[in-house]
Amino acid sequence: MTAQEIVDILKQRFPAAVADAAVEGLHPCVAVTPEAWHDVALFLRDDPRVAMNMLRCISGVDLHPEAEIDLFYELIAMRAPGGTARQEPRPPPSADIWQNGGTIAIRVRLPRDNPHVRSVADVWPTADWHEREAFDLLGVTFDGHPDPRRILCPDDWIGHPLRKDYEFPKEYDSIPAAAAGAASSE
Amino acid sequence: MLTVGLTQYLVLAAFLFCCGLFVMTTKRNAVGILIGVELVLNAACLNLVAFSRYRVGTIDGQIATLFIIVLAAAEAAVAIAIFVNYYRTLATIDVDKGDELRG
Amino acid sequence: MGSILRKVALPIFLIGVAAIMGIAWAPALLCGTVDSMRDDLGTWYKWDLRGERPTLTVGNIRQYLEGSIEGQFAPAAHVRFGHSTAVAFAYVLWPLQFRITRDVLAVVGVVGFVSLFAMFAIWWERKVAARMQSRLGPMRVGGWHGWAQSLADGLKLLQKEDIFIEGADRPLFRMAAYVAFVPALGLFIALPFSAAWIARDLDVGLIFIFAMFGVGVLGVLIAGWASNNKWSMFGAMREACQMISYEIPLGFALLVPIMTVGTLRLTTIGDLQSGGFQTWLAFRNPFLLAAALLFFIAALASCKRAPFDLPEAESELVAGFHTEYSGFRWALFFFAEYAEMFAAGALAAILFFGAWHSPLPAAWGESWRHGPLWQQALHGVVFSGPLWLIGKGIFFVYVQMWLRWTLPRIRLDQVMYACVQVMLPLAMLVLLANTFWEWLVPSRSVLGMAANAVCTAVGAVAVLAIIGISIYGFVNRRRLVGTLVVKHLPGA
Amino acid sequence: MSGEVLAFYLLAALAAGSALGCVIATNIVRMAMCLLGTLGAVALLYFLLSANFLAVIQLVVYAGGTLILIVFGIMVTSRTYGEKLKPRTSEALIGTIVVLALFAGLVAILLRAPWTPVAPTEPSNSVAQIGQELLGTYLVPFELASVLLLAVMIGAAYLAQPAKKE
Amino acid sequence: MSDTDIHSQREAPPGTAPAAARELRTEEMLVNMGPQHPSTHGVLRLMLRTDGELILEAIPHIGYLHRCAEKIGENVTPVQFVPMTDRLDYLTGMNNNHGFSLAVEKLCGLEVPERGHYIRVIMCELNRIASHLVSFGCYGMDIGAFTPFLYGFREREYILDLFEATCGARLTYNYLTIGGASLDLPEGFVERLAWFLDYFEPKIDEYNNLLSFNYIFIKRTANVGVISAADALAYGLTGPCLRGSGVKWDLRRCVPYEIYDRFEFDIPVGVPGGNAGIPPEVVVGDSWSRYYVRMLEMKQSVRILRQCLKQLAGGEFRAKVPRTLKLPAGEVYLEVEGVRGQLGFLVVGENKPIPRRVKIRGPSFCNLCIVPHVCRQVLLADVPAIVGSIDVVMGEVDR
Repeated sequence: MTAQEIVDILKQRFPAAVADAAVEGLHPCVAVTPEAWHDVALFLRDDPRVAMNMLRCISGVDLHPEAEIDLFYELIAMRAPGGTARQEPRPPPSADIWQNGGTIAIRVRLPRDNPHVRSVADVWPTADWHEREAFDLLGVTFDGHPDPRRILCPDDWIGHPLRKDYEFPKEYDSIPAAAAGAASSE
Repeated sequence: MLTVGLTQYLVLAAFLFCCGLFVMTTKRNAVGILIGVELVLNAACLNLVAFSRYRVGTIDGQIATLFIIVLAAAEAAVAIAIFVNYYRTLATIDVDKGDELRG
Repeated sequence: MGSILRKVALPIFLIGVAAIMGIAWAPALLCGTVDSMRDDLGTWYKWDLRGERPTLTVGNIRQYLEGSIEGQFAPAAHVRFGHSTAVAFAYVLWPLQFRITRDVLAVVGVVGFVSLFAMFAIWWERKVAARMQSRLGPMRVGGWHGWAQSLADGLKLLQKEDIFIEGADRPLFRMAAYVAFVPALGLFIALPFSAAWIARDLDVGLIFIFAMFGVGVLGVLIAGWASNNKWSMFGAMREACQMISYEIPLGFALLVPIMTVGTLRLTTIGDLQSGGFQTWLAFRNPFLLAAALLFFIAALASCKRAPFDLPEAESELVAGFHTEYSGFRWALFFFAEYAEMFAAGALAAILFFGAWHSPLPAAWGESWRHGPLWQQALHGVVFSGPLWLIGKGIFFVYVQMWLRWTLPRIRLDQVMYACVQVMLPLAMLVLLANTFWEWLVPSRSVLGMAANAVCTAVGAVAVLAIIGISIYGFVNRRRLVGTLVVKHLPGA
Repeated sequence: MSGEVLAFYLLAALAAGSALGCVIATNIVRMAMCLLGTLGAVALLYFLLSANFLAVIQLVVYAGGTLILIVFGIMVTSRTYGEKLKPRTSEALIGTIVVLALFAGLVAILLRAPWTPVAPTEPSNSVAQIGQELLGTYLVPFELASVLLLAVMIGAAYLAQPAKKE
Repeated sequence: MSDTDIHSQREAPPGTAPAAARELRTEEMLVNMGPQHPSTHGVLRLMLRTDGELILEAIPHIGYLHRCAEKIGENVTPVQFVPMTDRLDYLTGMNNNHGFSLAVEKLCGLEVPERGHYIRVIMCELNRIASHLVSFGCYGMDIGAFTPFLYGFREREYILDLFEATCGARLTYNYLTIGGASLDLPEGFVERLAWFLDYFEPKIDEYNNLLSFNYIFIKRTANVGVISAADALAYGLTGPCLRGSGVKWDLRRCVPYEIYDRFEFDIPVGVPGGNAGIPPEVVVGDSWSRYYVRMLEMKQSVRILRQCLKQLAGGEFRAKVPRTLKLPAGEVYLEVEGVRGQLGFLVVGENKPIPRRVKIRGPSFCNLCIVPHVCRQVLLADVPAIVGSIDVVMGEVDR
């Protein structure tokens, strides 16, 4: 299934939520409004035509100086040889190679200050850690996330390092941080 | 001049017995009470063996001691099982807390 | 100096080993001399009133050595001593007739043997492991294959800081190492190295050793508890579970040979197997062979060696019960472990594999036993002597190492399953079967002799196979496991 | 002073000291370790009394089995490390008085008792003898003990089994 | 949601602890496994809530090795960032270089010359073998067998020698770079590689005899930490972990990139026990399957390498790449089949030499997130067995 077909299905089902789609480029991508994203995600996973059964990655991109943050959800449909993955939770060992049932990226654009979006950790459990990472590094809050904590930085870290206007702290827990230039002065 | 005979063994056994008795009556930890019981049994065993050696001249005392050791082991096994259950029910091993007659 | 030592390291090493053997052997030979002298003088002076040997004076011994007293074992004319030599020798021999001297010697011997053996075994284990893993192991300290590595490690451990963890129960923490070590040392009191080489020949020697195995567990348990560390605690709990469980099949396996020989005195059990390879208890009937196997596995578990090394499982519990130990106390745990390993091996040898006797029937060497000193020494090497027991012990230690570096570790529930549901019923079955066998099949009957022959053959093949494989593996070590010193690829 | 006398007093001091340690110690694990001292000393005293078999059985069953069970029980049942349950002062006071009186009375009686000792007999082969006695004279108690052990095994297993789901 | 839905069919936590251990309730305790622990493969920290030896819950805490790789990626040019990728999954530097280079090439529309493709495949597959050898050895050590570790490292040494001869480095190569490879293959490389393949292939069977089919090893790993195919997909598992669950999915085949469509190779997957040569205790998706898939993959890599050596073309090894490579506006997301799973790079350009954003999808990161789900109602000794079979490299998890 090509990206264009997926976008068509989505547009038909969610006419209001699906905004511009760039299916021709290097990165076939469709923009979804943050409010509708959870419903779209459920649909993408459960609709037998689309059946995006794996969330590969969630990446946040800070668009500073524009006041927006993009979240890219990379989805792929992995089709078991005898049909979709839905009927074959435990494929027989002699099965043939699984097929690529199409890939699509979903772009969710959020405001830069106080970005909120509904978590999809209940749709794809793997989103749990990806969303925690996006929260940790970019400060995106995921509503309804089962475990909203930082993941890579310490729990008492201040700020979100991957924001473009992030300033590296001079010290952490009274330990001098080796910011640019600090290491060479020693 | 120090000598060794029946009396010395008996005095030692009496001392062990008294210590065991004290531990049994005053300790509040259930396992501590079990330790007291073991002390008392040991005192009794020592008495039996000493008598058997110095007074009777047969090994009857040793046989009795053997039975005591076996029974003490059995008693300890049951006691520990009871204590584990007790601990599970009351979340403490303090015997003074176990004065409720509840299943 | 160092370079010279390096060049002659191997001779120094070998001479050192020989000297240690000699130092260990001399007291036993001298004690034997004194005893025979006392026997001689007892008959000569007719002092033997209460069935005891007479106490000799230095003068008696000197006269005896000079040849002025005749006796059955008196030195022959050509080895008689001159006056001054005899006096010196007499002063050496005189204290050896007292029990207390011999006890002191025995204690020194046991402590010395255990520490030397542990150091040797640690070095050797590292070499064995290295060979199996295509490494070289220790190569530097001392020159020849790093033979002084354990010595250096020991010195290092002695001067390391004795760390106490905050919140640890200090007295118990200190004590635990000794509670683990002392029983491991204590069991050597009743462990005979040969019929004469034993500190105390207890009539219940076997159970005494068994008891010491059990008491040592307390040290581990307390160490884990007192460390105030959850991993140590896990290790201690595992140790307690494992030891209590495996003592039962171990005990049952011990009962099988006891039932056959009818005594608990280890020297008696050993001497019953002096008639050559086919009289070794393991080869008497199939059930004893099975019991030997069960005993070895249960002993492996008791020594907490792989695949039963759960109490100190590195990848699970960091280091288990000795996580928080350092320096000398840590070394004590290791000494205890290696001492127990040797004791388990030696016990297997005594109970099942001919004790201190060589595969040759001891009867062949009977004349050497009472011959001159060199014949006695040769008898010890060829027919029966502590060398054989130590050799067999080391062989079983080697098998334990072999297993350790080959097998993965078993999980706790599998250890329990193997004990309660496999080994225990098997041990009971073997005990029962052996009882009926001993009752119904006399050893002189056709069936008994046939079983003996078959078991002997099986045992001989197994022993030869193990020794053969070991030698083959050692000789072809480079070809079989290669080496990490990378052989350069073609074109490099 | 012969070796035996010296050994007896050393071991008696160890046994008594350990027992006293049991009394004084408030930490339950230390009590257990003191018990180990007493058990070991008593086992060695059995050696002195030429009850060799008994001595090693004491070591196997008591020190190697029962005591480990006790320590195990302590570990399972103590919530916090080194939890201390001190005896109540009144109980301890009364207990001390009663026990001291008892000890004094016992010693007084023991010292006055006119024991007429028989010559100590050296058992020829005490293990064999004990075996004969166990399966001869004491066969019924022996069998009863084995029945009891079986009952204990079942009972302990029943007690320690997990609580039934309601 | 229909009943046949794959996500409602996800199974309950696959506890393998024996019933007796589960029923005997004692006291719960919290134990820290790591960050300093012999079997956590670096600095993984697992908070274990245990009841005796039974694990009730395992909560991973990561971030101890966080080195701001993505932040650095926003501040350097792609060519400068290639050495940084070596340090992600430090056991598979070549594959990381490769993945990032492919993403940037796709964004900039660069073409790699023929020889460059082959060099890349050779290096990636060699590195796959080297990494699987480490994984095999470490897994043995997790289970308590020390010796396989040294064997794995012995063979890896030959591969590292080859790498050293090629690019001078043994761990962080910076060899495969944007536009191809930074150097040509050294003289005699082909002969040495051919010798190594002949030497190495029989060794795999030897390792299988030593460890894979060892009775204790099977008992320890078979039916432990079972991950169903549905779980594996839902938790985003890829690579040998996914294939161990029976999903025959390999990007080299299913979404071909580079020149993998020119080679013949099989995709090993987890097979239920009792089938040809597989021990009867084995269940699809258990630790043993994941481990064994790696062993089989090494064989397939050898197969690919042999074909590479036959087809290896001459010519240029690197495309002409402008000195200052401007990244066009737009983003690209590209995944390659790394050693531990699918390694993804999202590169966002904005008509400058420096990208706006480099996002790295580390396979170890995604694979690790199933640990809390699997390490439930298992025994303490199973935790190293499960975490080891998932085979994470913390450098990539923490980035």
